[in-house]
Amino acid sequence: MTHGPASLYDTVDPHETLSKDEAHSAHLHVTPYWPMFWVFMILLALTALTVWSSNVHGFWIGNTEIVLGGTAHILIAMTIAVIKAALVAMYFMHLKYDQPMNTVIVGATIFAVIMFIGLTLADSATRGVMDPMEHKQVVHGGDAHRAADGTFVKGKGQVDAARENAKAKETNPGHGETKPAEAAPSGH
Amino acid sequence: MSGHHDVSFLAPKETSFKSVWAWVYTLDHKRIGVMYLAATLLAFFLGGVFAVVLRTELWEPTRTIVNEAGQATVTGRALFGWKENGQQVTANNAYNRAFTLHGTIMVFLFIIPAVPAALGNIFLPIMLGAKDVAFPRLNLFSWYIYVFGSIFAIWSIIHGGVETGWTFYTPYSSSTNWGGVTSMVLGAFILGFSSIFTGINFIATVHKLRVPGMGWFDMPLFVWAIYATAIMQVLATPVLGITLAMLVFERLFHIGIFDPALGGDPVLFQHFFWFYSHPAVYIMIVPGMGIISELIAVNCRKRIFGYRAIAFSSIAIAAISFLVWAHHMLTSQTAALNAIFSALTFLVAIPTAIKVFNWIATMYKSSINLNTGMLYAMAFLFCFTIGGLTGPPLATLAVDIHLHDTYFVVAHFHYVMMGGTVLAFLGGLHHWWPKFTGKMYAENPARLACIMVFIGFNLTFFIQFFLGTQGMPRRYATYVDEFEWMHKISTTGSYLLASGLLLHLMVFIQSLMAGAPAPKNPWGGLTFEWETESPPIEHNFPHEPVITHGPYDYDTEVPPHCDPREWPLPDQAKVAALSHH
Amino acid sequence: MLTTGSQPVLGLPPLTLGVEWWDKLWFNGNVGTSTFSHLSDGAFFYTFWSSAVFFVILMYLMFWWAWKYRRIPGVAPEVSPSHNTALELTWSIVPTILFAIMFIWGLVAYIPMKIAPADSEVISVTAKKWAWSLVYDNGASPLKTERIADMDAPIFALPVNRPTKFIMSSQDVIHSMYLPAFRAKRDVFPNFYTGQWVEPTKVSHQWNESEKLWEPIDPLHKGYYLTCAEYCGDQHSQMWGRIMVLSEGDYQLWKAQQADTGSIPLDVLGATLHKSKGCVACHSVDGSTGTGPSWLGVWGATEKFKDGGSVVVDENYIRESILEPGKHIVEGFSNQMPSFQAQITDREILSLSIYIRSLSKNQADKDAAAAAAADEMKKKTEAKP
Amino acid sequence: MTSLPAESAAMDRELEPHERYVPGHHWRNAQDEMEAAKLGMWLFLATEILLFAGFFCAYTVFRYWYPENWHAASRHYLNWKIGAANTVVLLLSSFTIVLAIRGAQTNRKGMMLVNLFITELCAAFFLVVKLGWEYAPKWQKGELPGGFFTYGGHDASHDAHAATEHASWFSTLLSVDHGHYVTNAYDHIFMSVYWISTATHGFHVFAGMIVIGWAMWMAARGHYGPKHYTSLENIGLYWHIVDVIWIFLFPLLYLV
Repeated sequence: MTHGPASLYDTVDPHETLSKDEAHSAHLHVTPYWPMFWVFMILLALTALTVWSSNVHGFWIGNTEIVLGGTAHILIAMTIAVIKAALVAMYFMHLKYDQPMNTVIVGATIFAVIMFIGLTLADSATRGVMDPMEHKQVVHGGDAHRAADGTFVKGKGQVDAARENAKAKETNPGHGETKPAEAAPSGH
Repeated sequence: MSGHHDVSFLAPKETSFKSVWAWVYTLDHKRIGVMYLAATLLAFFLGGVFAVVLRTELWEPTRTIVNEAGQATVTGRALFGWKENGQQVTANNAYNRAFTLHGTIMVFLFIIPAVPAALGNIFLPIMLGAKDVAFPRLNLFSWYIYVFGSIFAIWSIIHGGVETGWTFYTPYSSSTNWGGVTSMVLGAFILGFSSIFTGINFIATVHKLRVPGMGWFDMPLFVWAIYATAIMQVLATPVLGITLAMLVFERLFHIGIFDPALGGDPVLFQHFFWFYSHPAVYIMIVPGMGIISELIAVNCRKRIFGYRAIAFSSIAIAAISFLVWAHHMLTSQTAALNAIFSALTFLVAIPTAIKVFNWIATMYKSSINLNTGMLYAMAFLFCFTIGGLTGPPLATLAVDIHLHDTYFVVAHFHYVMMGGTVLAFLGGLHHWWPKFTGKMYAENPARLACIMVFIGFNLTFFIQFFLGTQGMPRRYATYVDEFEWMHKISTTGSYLLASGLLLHLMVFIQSLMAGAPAPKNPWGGLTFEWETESPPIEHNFPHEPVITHGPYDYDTEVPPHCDPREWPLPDQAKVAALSHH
Repeated sequence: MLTTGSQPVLGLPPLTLGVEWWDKLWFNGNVGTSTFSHLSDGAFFYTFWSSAVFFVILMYLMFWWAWKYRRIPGVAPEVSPSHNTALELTWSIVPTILFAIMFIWGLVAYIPMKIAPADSEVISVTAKKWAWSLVYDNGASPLKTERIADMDAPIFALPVNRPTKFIMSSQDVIHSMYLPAFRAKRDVFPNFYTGQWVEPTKVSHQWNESEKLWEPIDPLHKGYYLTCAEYCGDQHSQMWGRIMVLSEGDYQLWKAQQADTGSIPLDVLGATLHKSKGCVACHSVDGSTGTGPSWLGVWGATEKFKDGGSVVVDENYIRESILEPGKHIVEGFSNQMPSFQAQITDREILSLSIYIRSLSKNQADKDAAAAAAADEMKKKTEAKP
Repeated sequence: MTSLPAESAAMDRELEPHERYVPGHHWRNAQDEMEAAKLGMWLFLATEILLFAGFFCAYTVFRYWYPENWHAASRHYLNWKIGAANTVVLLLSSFTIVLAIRGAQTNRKGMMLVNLFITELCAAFFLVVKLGWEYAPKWQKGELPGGFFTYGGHDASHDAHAATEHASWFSTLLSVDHGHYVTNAYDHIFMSVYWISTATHGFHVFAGMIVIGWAMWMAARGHYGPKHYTSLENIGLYWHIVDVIWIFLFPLLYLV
């Protein structure tokens, strides 16, 4: 392909499938300077806000102190982070000016991420809900020991440990419909 | 435009060195597709060998390929690696490695790339009237990544094999000391990138390279299916990447996130893994569904019934596939989540059912050409319907507790993957074989092979449903005597299946060596690939094609390059009357 | 309607035909064997029959139309619509309704499976590569084994018509406790407890006082299986167990028998434990190498360790290997064995030592020679003065 | 067609590469090509987000289980000042790369090169701080992931030694104040999540440095101009996503 003079060869549309107007209007959104600068400044301010908020122990409403727990701090920090990320995506990454399809992709991705984290956490968070004995940590080896006379004394086995766990759980009125498991009649 | 544009894409260059170089450094989507096809068929063969081996082991309740002393026989050693980390190949490890390698090779090396990366690569741009995919270099790069990943996977076989199952569940996979696990996991990790890049390429191609005038609902359904697949590939595969990376970290650096010995959570691994791997089974089946839509429409000479329903159901499957992963974990996760995932799982069955109804409705009042492709489409409908209908019991909570991890799951999975994707793949291969090789295949031997595959497949897997409901767990090298007769039927079927596939191989070789030259449009298709030469020329079309009709307008169009006397049109008055409704 | 315990949980019919060969084909004859089985089977057969109807209709149409509308050259296809909204809506909505019923049926049948009655018998289950170990509430572990699928599977017992709850944990990787006849399954994890419960409804074995053995009531039905359903490595397929369902009186008798190991000679007890504690999964007694060293001839031999040391195998080393298996790994093997702390008594450890010792012919000869030498010395010393 | 004088002048001088740019043979026009490239890049960014979603998911689950332990570990092992400094640096680099793209759009090569160079410097600063003031001390103290975690708690003599030998305003700023800290049961998992997520992010920063370097070379050779700057724009998108991921990692690991 030989290179013709610029006036004869439209680099945007070499195959000339767009009309002259389309070829020149469609292409560019030139990034403006000052809006970007202010976005940058807002981002810095929000960073400072995140750092500051993470060290806030709580606040007072009248005489009542509202203490911010770990969850509240995470929510605050994540809200600010989402705002920051949205600013970066909309302005720095031109999503605001771009093909809508790119926003659709971002939306689908966020949907997938939320489903992934949310439903996985739903599993972790509901362990032991149906059956209080489930999902207690296992301590291997038990506490068997030798007595003073050298004989082997059987320690607290898994069953006993699990029963104690269950009893502890069942004293909670939320699980009142099941009674503490009583020792089944022994074979001896 | 210069003259080389009229040459077949398969044509060799002036010198043999240039010819080789032209393949190694080709940017032509068709050549890349052919290279994918060769590689995936090789993987299919390798995975098939392992399948036959593991069915052979199950011929008897006790050991077949390992001896009584618990050591692999010569056959077992030859097949499952000679590097043993100072340990003996013990009784069942040979079998465990056989099913793991069968699973990993079939899933990661064969089924996932087979339809999209091989057939999709060759035909997606042509069906859109494009000269190439959006990013040809990325396309070639994907192929090399695929080869690179495959080398890791193959290396793991030599390096002692893998015996974790293709699901790599922790803590077994993070604690087992057989040599091949890390390299197999790395291989699957790398193969994931190949899949991602192919998906990105196809999405951009569908969005930006449709021929002018082709709207979304003028696209062939194969393209819709590949598009839906690409969405899943892009959104799901990275999670597999991070999962496998974390598994490698777990093995190398003991990070303790999945390892309970260090305070981690093995169930978390299962969530990570299935978040990818459930969409992955749709990545495997949806392209096959796309092929079936083409096969049925072309061979029935009929406008496909409910085009939009089929197109939207592909997208619906893609979307819902992200919400159902934990139905693989109904015995390992909590009851509350089980209920949620059971309900969500039934959602995905609805679009699937709609597709099957539409395909069968298309056959009504049509003109059916029972060539190998159509036979495969019917075989697909038979097997996939069974596979689909055995899904709901597995989604039903109380039933799945019983059937989970039994042969019922094995049978269901194979009815969907083998009876679905592989049969569709074979049908598509026959359908498009004349187009991309330029050679016809021998129809009757191919039909015979198709029937052998169909009978062999059903013989192998149907009995496994009963094995499963009777309580035979999967991944068992030895079993109790009462299951023996069922395993014997299954193994016999697998040999018939293997013979059918070998017959197909012979038909293809014969076609390549001495097949009659293929016409441009042997089956009378209306989509763009039937307008170009067989095999297509280097940039697909001499001129940019013009879209004048929909992909399935068999009521009003004589297919290109077909004799109108042989392709009489339906009564146009009735067509017009119908279209007024 | 929805109660737990001995009462039927749900009044839904199982939709089975009640024909023997049919039950045999689907469930190996194990129908109505637990309070769950008919719940699970009812939901299963609902999905089965509704699927079967669809399948037959679809395949009938497909094959019939494939024949009826086969291509005849030169004949145009007939005209038919390319979509039909009413039809398409129907075949979308009808499956949706059927699926909704499936979901609800499955859920309603599943909830009671998750809530164990408060008066359940509690059995502690520990899974390890590759054996099950059950501890009953009287401290007993099953002693007898049976050859199943080429390995020694332990024989367990459950009481009939009384709920039994398993509290399960694993010592290494994930296992899954699967009781196919009772339609029960739950994964077993290394770091937290999981539980499941069953209530068998059919007695399978009884005590034969004259023969002093447990015999199946139906000679063709040898009891139920316990298997591992989650792949766990090398001998995953050999984690079988045999379950006997006993009447209440027999069950108490059986438990008492298992707890009473005092009357068994130590070497016999050692041989029994080798199988029932699952040692056999890794340690052969015929010299073949498994996951762990064979016990044949190991007594008195010098074992080299991975980290360079060595030891002569004696009671002390065997005790250490059982209680702290990771401390010294013999060269050529890897650290696979779980600890048996709190699962084994001193008497049991001693009996295993004696069993291993009895497997070593050399040692027996040496012992005999030493005894003879000692005798001779004694005689000499007696003779001298 | 009548030529304007300016265009005639353009004919006389040699054209820059970006002015001569022709889209690939299979494209119908340059706009389709650029939009496809950006679409592809966004899809790639989607995969990046989902990749890091794995870390965030692991973080969420363990944080849910061991909230106090993680809070303490975060405060004890990590210094928020380092994280904050790196955040500011990354934000600045994001801003400069936006300006670089503006330089390409307005055909100002100098603006493009200067801003790319600042971006590169910021990236280098980020990595130096990360490796030198975070990873290296942690490596020495055994604050390593999972099974390699050997940190035994507060070592007063070591800290006192460090305080006397190297006390400067800078090292005081960047050192971690260990105080009196007793290690908790799940510190090693926190460190695992910290190491693998920041290391993966750091690797992305490093990869970003390479491609930005390549973009500088391309810019210097005149490949970017108003009508063609696709790869520069895509590199910018990539760099922003690296920034966005850090925006989330910083508060999660260092602050809460």
